[in-house]
Amino acid sequence: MMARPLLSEVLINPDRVTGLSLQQWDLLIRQARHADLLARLAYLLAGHNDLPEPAQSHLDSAWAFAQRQAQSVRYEVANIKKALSDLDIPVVLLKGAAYVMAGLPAAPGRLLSDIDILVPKQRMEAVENALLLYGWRTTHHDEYDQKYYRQWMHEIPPMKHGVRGAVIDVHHAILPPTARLKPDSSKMLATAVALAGQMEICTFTPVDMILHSATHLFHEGELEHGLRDLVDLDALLRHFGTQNGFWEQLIERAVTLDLTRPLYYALRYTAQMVATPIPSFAVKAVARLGRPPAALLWLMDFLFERALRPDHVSCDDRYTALARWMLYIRSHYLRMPFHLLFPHLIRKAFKSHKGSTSLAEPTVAKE
Amino acid sequence: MSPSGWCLASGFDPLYKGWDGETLLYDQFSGDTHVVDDLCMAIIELLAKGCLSEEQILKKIVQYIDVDPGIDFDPVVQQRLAALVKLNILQCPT
Amino acid sequence: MPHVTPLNSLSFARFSSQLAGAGVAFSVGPFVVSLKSSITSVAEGVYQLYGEYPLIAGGADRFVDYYLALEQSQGLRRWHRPQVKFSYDGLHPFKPLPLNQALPLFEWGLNWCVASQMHSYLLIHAAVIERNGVAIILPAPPGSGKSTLCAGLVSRGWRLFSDEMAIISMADGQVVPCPRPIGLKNESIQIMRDYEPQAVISRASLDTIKGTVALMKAPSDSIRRAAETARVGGIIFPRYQTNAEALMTVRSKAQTGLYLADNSFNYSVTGARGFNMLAEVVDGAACLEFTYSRLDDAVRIFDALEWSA
Amino acid sequence: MNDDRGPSQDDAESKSVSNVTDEGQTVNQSRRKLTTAGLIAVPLIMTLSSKSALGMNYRCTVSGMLSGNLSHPGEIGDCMGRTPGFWSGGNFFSGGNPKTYTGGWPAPLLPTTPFHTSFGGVFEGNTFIHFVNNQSTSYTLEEVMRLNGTHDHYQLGAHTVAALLNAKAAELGVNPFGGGREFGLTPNQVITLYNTYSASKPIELKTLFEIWNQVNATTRLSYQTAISQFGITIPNP
Repeated sequence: MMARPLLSEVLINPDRVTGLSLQQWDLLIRQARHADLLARLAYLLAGHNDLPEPAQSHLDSAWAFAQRQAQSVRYEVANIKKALSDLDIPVVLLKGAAYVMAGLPAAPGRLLSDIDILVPKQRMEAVENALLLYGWRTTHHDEYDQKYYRQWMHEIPPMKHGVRGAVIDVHHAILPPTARLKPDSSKMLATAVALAGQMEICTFTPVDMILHSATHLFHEGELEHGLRDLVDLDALLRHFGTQNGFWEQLIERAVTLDLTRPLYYALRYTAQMVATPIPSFAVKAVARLGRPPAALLWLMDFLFERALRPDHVSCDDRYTALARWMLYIRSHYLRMPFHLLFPHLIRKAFKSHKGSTSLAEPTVAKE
Repeated sequence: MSPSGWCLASGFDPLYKGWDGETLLYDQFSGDTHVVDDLCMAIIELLAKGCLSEEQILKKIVQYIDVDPGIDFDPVVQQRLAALVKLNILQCPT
Repeated sequence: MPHVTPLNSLSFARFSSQLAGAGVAFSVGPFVVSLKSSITSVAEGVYQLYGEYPLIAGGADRFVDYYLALEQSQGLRRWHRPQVKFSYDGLHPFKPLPLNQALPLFEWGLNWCVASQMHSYLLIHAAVIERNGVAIILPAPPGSGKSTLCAGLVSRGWRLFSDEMAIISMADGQVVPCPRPIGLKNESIQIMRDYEPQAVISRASLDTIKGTVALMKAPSDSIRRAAETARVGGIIFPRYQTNAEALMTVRSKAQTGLYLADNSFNYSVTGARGFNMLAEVVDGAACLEFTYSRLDDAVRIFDALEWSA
Repeated sequence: MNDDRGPSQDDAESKSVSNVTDEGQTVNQSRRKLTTAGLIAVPLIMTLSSKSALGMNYRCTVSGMLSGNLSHPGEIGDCMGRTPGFWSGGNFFSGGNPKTYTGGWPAPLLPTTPFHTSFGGVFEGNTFIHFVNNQSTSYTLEEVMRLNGTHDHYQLGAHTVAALLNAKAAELGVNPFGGGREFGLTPNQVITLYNTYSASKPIELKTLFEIWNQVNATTRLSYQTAISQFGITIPNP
């Protein structure tokens, strides 16, 4: 196994920073910035006084940014509520926005680039119109993209507010209908819990939150935020893991939702990369249920050990680029059968060759 | 629990500083920044104490502001109310 | 104050080989920049404009804020249309530009780094000059003659803080100097050559969107005193108007505040802290508008300004 | 929790206390003196609507106003629109073209196009009685644009037609949008929005179209122009 990057060591044990040389601080800040964890690092180091001034100023900067983002989330959620309240349907906040609004320990310093929500599939059109009425706009006018999203994806094209510029991703499921895994998102929607003082605005139950985060990271995402999402999982597991019966519920729910494989990866790599404490009975049970065949596991270790490191040159080895590329292909392959996938990837390759950017391409939610 | 009369928009959380009849105002909830005149500020400070009907506003506003007698005050206040609603500073009577 | 070794204590040959190799680190105002480039025009330009800036030697006690690189993009087009690529610690935030804009791209790229990464300061798009411990912020839309006025004043004894952004500390409201080359456009290049024959002005780059661009080296005194901050005494909006008599008029403070907010790089990110700082700065400063047509008028009137320090 | 508020005495600092003016005399904030002049003048209200901190990546916060011709991959250009006044401007309806815009309306839309067909034949007359004249035949687009308050209480008609024209023009990439500018809504979205909300939320709908029908509706000071009928003063310089 590769040596842990400095950032991971500090995430595991913040006291590791005492006695770092300026040169090491320089490296730590760069790794954290590239992993989108600079503000999280600022939060974890809040207790440490007299950090070297140049490092402190980068930490303060990222922290200020994260604080403002959290406020933007609160304001956006209020606006989403305003736009959707007439529909009276449950609106489930996903990932970052959920952590912020629920005030979970995963929230402080968590950077996010958009707000993801999950709504009942049969009301998608009503939701889209309501958002249009309150100033959001469809981002992809390319007919191919529109068709791709609406036919194959579990979300409509991202909508961007015309004045504030905030982006919202509206999902009707946590995975595309064509995906290998078939979790029943309506089951998760059914048990969603309303936020205090908010009728329609909900979050998943703790176990569903974790299973969704794991699924997104290991079966959907393209891992550009790999380590950050792993840190989310770490924070959620540490927080809820102390509650009575939590691990039993988590495993049972994973079976119900057909998500034992992503759960296995989640427990394996949080423990491996950021030393998340997991009771051994849970490790054994999940291994029995979700452990892939040895050869596949060896490959996954090879890929994730690299892709879950900070996306910074100081953390790469000669195979990192290959690993990220293979996982990128995998994320698409897990999303749809090859005969659908190939034409799409070829088109994407062609488009990005023309200098098009992720915003102009149908990819799974960036957040 | 829907508010009756004119109210500050829900969540509206202002910081402000004024000079010579103009106030620079920042809404910590929306992040919007405004420059408003004294009459707007008087209305905002008045409604900060609670929701009021238009009649009440017109009656109480003079405690906040010296009005030269002999000018038709009401339309000017109504104009401000409508404008402040558009800026998400106030919300309409429901 | 430790003894500083200026960048030009290296021979140009040594400098350019380090620049093309591991890169050269030097401090620019409050920041330490490490630059890597094998492009000749960059080596020459940086050596000419940044020669007097403190060199930062590598080692265990070096912290670099921004790792920047300017490299020629590879591929066929490098022959018929050579381009330069800006990278920030491995990220490529911008599309490549024509090679002859490499030097301005370094300035723009560094501005972008500061503007998007330094939210512990309130950053406002403006020139800043200082005298007797009092800083004057010159905010203005492009075309208002901001840079020309700034260049004129600093070549007549005012200290250059910045030609591009006011860097205001959230801690104490002091403006922090970040003296860097002044960007001159089109006719103002010749104007400055005539106005200040001693001025060191880089080779001009053609056909950027902004027309011809050249960089004027910051005055040595400003570079030397880059650590001396100052309080904001005035916010003066310059407005160049052909043949206009010089005229100083008072502006609304609240509206000045809103204008600065709109022209801040990070006001929208800094939230309440940014607002409180903005209100404090505007409150403590005289807010004026200055219409002028002749640099000499400007110098005369700015020199005559009395500040209750 | 919300560190964003800054230290509380900061808040107090910027709220409380009477403020010193340039001349040094103080203005009592709790009871303001309004001069007749100040009161009669149009209200002074200017707004800088905040860009959300979301959608900015910390590594790549885009700062639009930086000097230098830097273009950031992935930036979406501002959307733009034109007002009803623009589309119906000048002597257009007396045969010529608008003073402001000589390009005519985007095909196939014409001032004589009936309102209902332009809305895909789903226009329900009885729901929108104020858009149907007394012969209960539907108005043309031109007529709807010219409806006054008694027939169109919320000016919804004029803004709806303008929005449709903007969407169509943007879709065709014709003037006044030039190359690549978007309106932000497709013609179908304008139609769907109208059909969905003209009865239930006419004010919200009119407000939306009104804002989107501005030139550079998405720029930071957009609401100033959006509420210009209230006499908003635009900041100099």
